[in-house]
Amino acid sequence: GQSSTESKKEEKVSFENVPERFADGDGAKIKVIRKIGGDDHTAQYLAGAKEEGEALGFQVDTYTANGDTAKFHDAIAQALEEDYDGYIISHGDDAATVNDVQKLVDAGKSVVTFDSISDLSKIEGVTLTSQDDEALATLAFDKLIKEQKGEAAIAYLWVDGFPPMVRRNAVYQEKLKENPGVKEVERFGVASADTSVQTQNAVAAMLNKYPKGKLDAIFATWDAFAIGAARAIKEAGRDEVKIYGIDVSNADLQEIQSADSSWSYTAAVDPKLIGAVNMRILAKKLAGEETPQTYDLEASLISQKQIQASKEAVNMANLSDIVDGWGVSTEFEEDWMKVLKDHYKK
Amino acid sequence: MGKQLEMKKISIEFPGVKALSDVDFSVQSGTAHALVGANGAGKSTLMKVLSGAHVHYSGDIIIDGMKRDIRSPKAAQELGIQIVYQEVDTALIPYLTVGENVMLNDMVQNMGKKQRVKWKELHNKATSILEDMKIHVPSKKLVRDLTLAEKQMVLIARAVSTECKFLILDEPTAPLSHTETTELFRIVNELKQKGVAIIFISHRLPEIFEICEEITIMRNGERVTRRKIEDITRTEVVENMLGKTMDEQFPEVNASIGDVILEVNGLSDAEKVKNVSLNIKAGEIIGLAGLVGAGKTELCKTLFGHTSITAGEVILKGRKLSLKSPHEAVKSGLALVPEERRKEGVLVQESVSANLTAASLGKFCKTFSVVDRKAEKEKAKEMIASLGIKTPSGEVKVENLSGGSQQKVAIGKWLMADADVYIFDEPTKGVDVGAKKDIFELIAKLARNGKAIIYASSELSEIIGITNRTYVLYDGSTVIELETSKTNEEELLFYSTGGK
Amino acid sequence: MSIPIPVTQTAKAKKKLELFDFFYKYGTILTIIILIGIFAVSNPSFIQTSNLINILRSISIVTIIAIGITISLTVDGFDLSVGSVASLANAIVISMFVWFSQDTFIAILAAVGASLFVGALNSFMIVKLRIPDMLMTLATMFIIQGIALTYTKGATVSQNMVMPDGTFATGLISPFFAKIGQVPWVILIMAVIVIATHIFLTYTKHGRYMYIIGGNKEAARLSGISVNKYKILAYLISALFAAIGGIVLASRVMTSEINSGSPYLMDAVAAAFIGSSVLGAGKPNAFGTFIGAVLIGILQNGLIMMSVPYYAMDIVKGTVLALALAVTYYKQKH
Amino acid sequence: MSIPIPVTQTAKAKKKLELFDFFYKYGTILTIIILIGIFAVSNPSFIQTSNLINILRSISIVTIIAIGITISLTVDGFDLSVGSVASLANAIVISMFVWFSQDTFIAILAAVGASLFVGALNSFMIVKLRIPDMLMTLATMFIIQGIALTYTKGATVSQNMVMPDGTFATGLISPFFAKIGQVPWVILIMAVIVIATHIFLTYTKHGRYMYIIGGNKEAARLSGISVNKYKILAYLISALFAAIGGIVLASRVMTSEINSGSPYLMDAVAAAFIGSSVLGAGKPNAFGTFIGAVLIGILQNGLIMMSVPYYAMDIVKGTVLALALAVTYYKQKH
Ligand SMILES: Nc1ncnc2c1ncn2[C@@H]1O[C@H](COP(=O)(O)OP(=O)(O)OP(=O)(O)O)[C@@H](O)[C@H]1O
Ligand SMILES: Nc1ncnc2c1ncn2[C@@H]1O[C@H](COP(=O)(O)OP(=O)(O)OP(=O)(O)O)[C@@H](O)[C@H]1O
Ligand SMILES: [Mg+2]
Ligand SMILES: [Mg+2]
Repeated sequence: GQSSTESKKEEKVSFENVPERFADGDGAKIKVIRKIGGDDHTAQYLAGAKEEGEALGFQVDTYTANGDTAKFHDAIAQALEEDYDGYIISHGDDAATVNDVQKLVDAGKSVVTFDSISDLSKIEGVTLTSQDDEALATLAFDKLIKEQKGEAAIAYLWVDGFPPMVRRNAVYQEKLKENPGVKEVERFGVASADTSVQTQNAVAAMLNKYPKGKLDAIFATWDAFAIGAARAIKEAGRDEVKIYGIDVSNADLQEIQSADSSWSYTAAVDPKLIGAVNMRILAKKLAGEETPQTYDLEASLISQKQIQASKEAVNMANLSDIVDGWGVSTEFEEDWMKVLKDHYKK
Repeated sequence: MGKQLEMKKISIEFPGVKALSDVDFSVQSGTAHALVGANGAGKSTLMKVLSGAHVHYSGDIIIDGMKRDIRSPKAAQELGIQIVYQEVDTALIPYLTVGENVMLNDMVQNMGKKQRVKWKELHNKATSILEDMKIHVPSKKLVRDLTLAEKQMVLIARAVSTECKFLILDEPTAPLSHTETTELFRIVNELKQKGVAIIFISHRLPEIFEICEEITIMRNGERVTRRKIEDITRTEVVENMLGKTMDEQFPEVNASIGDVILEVNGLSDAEKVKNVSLNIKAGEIIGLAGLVGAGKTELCKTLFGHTSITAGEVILKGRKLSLKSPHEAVKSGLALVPEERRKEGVLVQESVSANLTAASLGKFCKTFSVVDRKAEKEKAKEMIASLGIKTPSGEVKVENLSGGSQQKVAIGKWLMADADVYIFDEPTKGVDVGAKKDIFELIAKLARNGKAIIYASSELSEIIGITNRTYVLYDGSTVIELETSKTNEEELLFYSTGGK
Repeated sequence: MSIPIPVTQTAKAKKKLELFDFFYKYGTILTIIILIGIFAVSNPSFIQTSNLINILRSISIVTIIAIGITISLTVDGFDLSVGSVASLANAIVISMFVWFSQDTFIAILAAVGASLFVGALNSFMIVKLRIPDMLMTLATMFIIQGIALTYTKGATVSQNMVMPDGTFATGLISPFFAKIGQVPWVILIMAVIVIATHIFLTYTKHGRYMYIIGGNKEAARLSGISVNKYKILAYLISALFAAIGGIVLASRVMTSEINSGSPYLMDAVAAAFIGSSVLGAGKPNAFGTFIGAVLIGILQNGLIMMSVPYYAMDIVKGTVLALALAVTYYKQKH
Repeated sequence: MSIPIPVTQTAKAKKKLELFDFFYKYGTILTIIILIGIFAVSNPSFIQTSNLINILRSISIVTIIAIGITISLTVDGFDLSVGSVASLANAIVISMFVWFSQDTFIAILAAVGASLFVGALNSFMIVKLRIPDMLMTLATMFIIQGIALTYTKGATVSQNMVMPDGTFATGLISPFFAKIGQVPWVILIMAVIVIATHIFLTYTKHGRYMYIIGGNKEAARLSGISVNKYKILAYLISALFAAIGGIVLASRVMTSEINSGSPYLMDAVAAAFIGSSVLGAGKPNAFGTFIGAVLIGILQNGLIMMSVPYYAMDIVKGTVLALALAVTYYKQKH
């Protein structure tokens, strides 16, 4: 990401009721490093972190390794050289991240992580934040069970290999056992550069294999799966097959809004808000305030009816008008932050 | 007087070589003009200037009194200048049909605003051109499946397919048999009659005297003589080419012959070779005579392990060879100088030194197969000097050498390797008389050193001149064995054509 | 004087070679037929019309892009940038609707225009500066990928998206445009492109010139074909088809995801290469490329129907590709 | 006897040509120097030793894999399967530790063994069945990718992972193995491979034979060089280096993620191709490949340091690649 303007530094300021660290308007230099990239979630997450940081008068640089683990570690090593004040590490789900973060901490840096390897919580002073994957999966799948009245032939769109996916799968497997009426007849999932189109083609073939009445619903553990499935169903005109998904993006909302879409529900956390909350926790650390070792962000369930009922077009910004609690959180937003935000707003 | 083409004070240089300096040349329409010279004299280069392939020349080109600037092949063709290149493969498109290759220039120049290719028409036209020239190649065959001679004919057919006032033939007869050559000459004479001017490059002097009216001789990038053909003798031509007189062409035949080294019994392969038996003694040169297509090349390659053997055996010094690949053949002590030098004989992208040592690198190796580059360079330098390869240094890429020098490189490679049996397949093709004599000397010297030599050629005069014994090949089999001293060209030809 | 030597002609027919020739020519098509057989037996719904349409739809974008690659291959070039050009076209066409509320015509025009500019850049660098095709288009691939990403700021472009200044994007994608990516249009577009390219390459002088250039550039130059002009043309057409691929993709997904075009590169290359050997052509050709894409599409679809786990799919896909190749090329061993 | 013909040397020195020659030879290296200058001025920490070590570390895996590609290029082959072989080696080595509690030696041996098997398969199909290299390795790429995925069931392999039966994996990765991927070892491994390959290709007869084969296979064969043997050797070495790349990657990340090796393919190809022109070699060579990798590494690092947004990074990367190419190849136009 680009650096925010540093011209503000020149003016001499001093804030009241603001921790010493920021009282003289020193700001901070923050680096956000994310391993995965190339999706809306990443763009929104980075935007959230950047906006919040810049609102607090920080300089925020962002980087994504687009899924290349070694590049991700290279970037962390390099960022350490460059002497940032704090780091936000996203999706460091491999063991080597623990070493990286340990090195950052040893160098006296503050670190907040998101959706990363759980061993990180063992490092003193590092906060491990996550989307509440159990809650996401439970919200969406419970809805499926309820709406299908506990009797359904479903297709399961899921891919192994990513910690959030593993957690979502654990919930799914459990619920499947509890509800013998719900039968998984097909599963598919590929995490590639064009997941949604691949899924679209796969579901098209699947729908052909299971004619009307043989398939009732699709449980999609990722919005890239859900959107592909939604398009395939639309193409095949099989709107009796309902989709229950996880995660949301603007493109998803576009799909859900369209009249003939069968994407009924999706459970999600606002990625922009995650970025913002991560930044707040980091600011607190820099200010020397107490922060928890782990923090789960709350999940909401978005329903197609809600969205289609809206008079105006729905997107990530105004979703909060429709879904209670969406996109707003005062978690970790201290009063001194408001002082800083007020100042830098001009 | 018809059209007249004149080149005045043409000069051109390449990095490190002044290939042409102030060369004058002219040709009258309705006549054939011979252009001769030793390998590397600059004949091809001069013609490439005329046909627009080399654009960085200086000097004037005057056609019918008008000064013309030829800076592209298109410009040359618009002036009616057509060329058949010496290296046929540079001018053909292997994966397209014969028809398309013949009609290439026609397609490019005469289609005008027409967009559609009419396949039937194209093949019909091509077929009629080929038939006119009595070339029996199906128009729909792919060029990559043709023999060298057929490829050559396709190129000539292409040249005459369009409006052509000046036709350059750069060594067209090198790969041709005599019938094909006669056909070609018939075509040349017809073209002359139509008022076309022919520029004819060849190392076969008899041909020149047969069809040319005038002759220009080049040496070292300069023109040395220009005469009417009846005012010059063959010896004079050779003298002018080489800058000195030349004595007897063939060296003395080696007399001290040892034991049988190589014995071939009932050899056949999957394609062409059938039941071939022959033997060679140390110090002996045996000839493989036969028509074009008799299977000489196939036999040479089979002996060298290039094609797999289906029956028979090859015994070298009493040991039966398993010839599964050329690699094994070389290890056993065989060497082959192949016919198609650019494709098979030399590595055009590599330096002269690298080419010369390619078959014997092992000899220059120290521990861990590390090549001793100094020794390699020294040896290459010696070889360049002793073979008279015309090159500024051993580091020059072989593609920049003249045809004759390339052939010498191909031979030099095997002289370095020091084999027991040397197989030469048409080693003098496209080689000037001076170099030809060098090559004969080389071969004779090898024989004197006790090597066994197989010499395959469709030039019967060479077979008679250099060999001790000769086998005649007909349709892939050896039909008779002859003592060279007790036979003559007529007899060889008799057996070559299937006489019993 | 040497003595006249007539030529002997041989006329031995070779049964064995004929069998190989058969496989060489029909290897790919045979593989397809066998695959259809296997899939149809294991699941009859495989050969229902609706599924065949599915297959055609799923290969349409790959085919369109692969035809572009085929054209660059005919002049012995190689265009690696097609994937990123498709991404760019996708981004531009959607953004034209969503950000700038333009109509279909302008949107498509802008996408095609930008892509042709890329094609022109490619050909300029390749033709004028003599940079090898693979290398140059590798560089352009990076550049265009970056430009497409920067243009969309790394985010997905979709209707009603939030703009950087916090407002809404108000533009809508025209319903007419949405048709392009749907059956039957998408299949028709593919068919038209395949047939038009086939006619262009086989029956027009321009197509033949391209093959001549691809077969022997030097010979083409020496016979007066303006090699550079046709190389430029080839890269422009290649970029054009990549753009059409991107536009069709845009219409299919109605959004613009980042790098959306790049996954098509590998499949398109595979289709074009497999296509070179179809019917023994021995050179890149439009019909063969289509067959190559069909082979890949059938595999993909059939394996999903057979519930092969996605991670094993690559094994089967690769193995069938290898088998088709083995059958096709075994001939040359004879 | 023919007459020794002295070659006329043109006295007129061509200044202009010399300048082009200079750029041709030193274009890439000049680009690197200029880049270092720009980055150092804009951020002095760029040329600190620790950052230079960072750069070397970041290019080590790409370089190792690219050297393998270089070797396949010398025999006029092309190994597209290196990325997936690296993934496979990564998966095997980690699983040996984690699933089977093997020691370092066995783990590395297993990974190398499997990779050599892939190399042998590649070379068998290419040499015996005469399938074109690009096509064959494209097929193998899919197959190996699929095998690696199937082997790990599409999951990430890491210490203490949950096994399908619900138990925990108990194996640990040896601390000795973890060293391989760390400075200075990873840089040393890269250096040894580059130097050894350079010596092999330049100074031994085997290397020379490989270049000869790459130049003209037919002529090489008729010179008695065992072409098949060297082609097989080339693909084995290529697979070996890909395996080493995968092992080093495993040691760096201590887990095995799906398709972890595939991102290296493109960069490695770029490095090998750029390398062909370094110092005017005109053919693939180990030293040049290293320089190519350095160019890419410096760009990557410098751009991150200059806080270029990640989505614009590809533009700069591609543009510099294009410029390096333009400078290098402009010469041939003269
Ligand atoms: N493109 C080039 N670059 C460098 N040198 C060249 C080039 N073309 C020709 N030469 C040199 O120019 C000289 C003349 O070569 P040319 O091919 O014209 O000879 P030639 O008379 O046709 O010989 P031959 O009878 O062997 O074909 C040779 O020394 C050759 O090496
Ligand atoms: N590249 C080729 N493609 C198809 N047929 C070929 C090819 N080369 C040779 N042949 C055929 O194989 C047979 C034997 O050819 P070969 O070259 O061995 O004859 P040769 O006696 O050496 O004649 P030449 O004087 O032409 O070298 C001929 O019928 C010829 O037409
Ligand atoms: Mg010549
Ligand atoms: Mg022959």
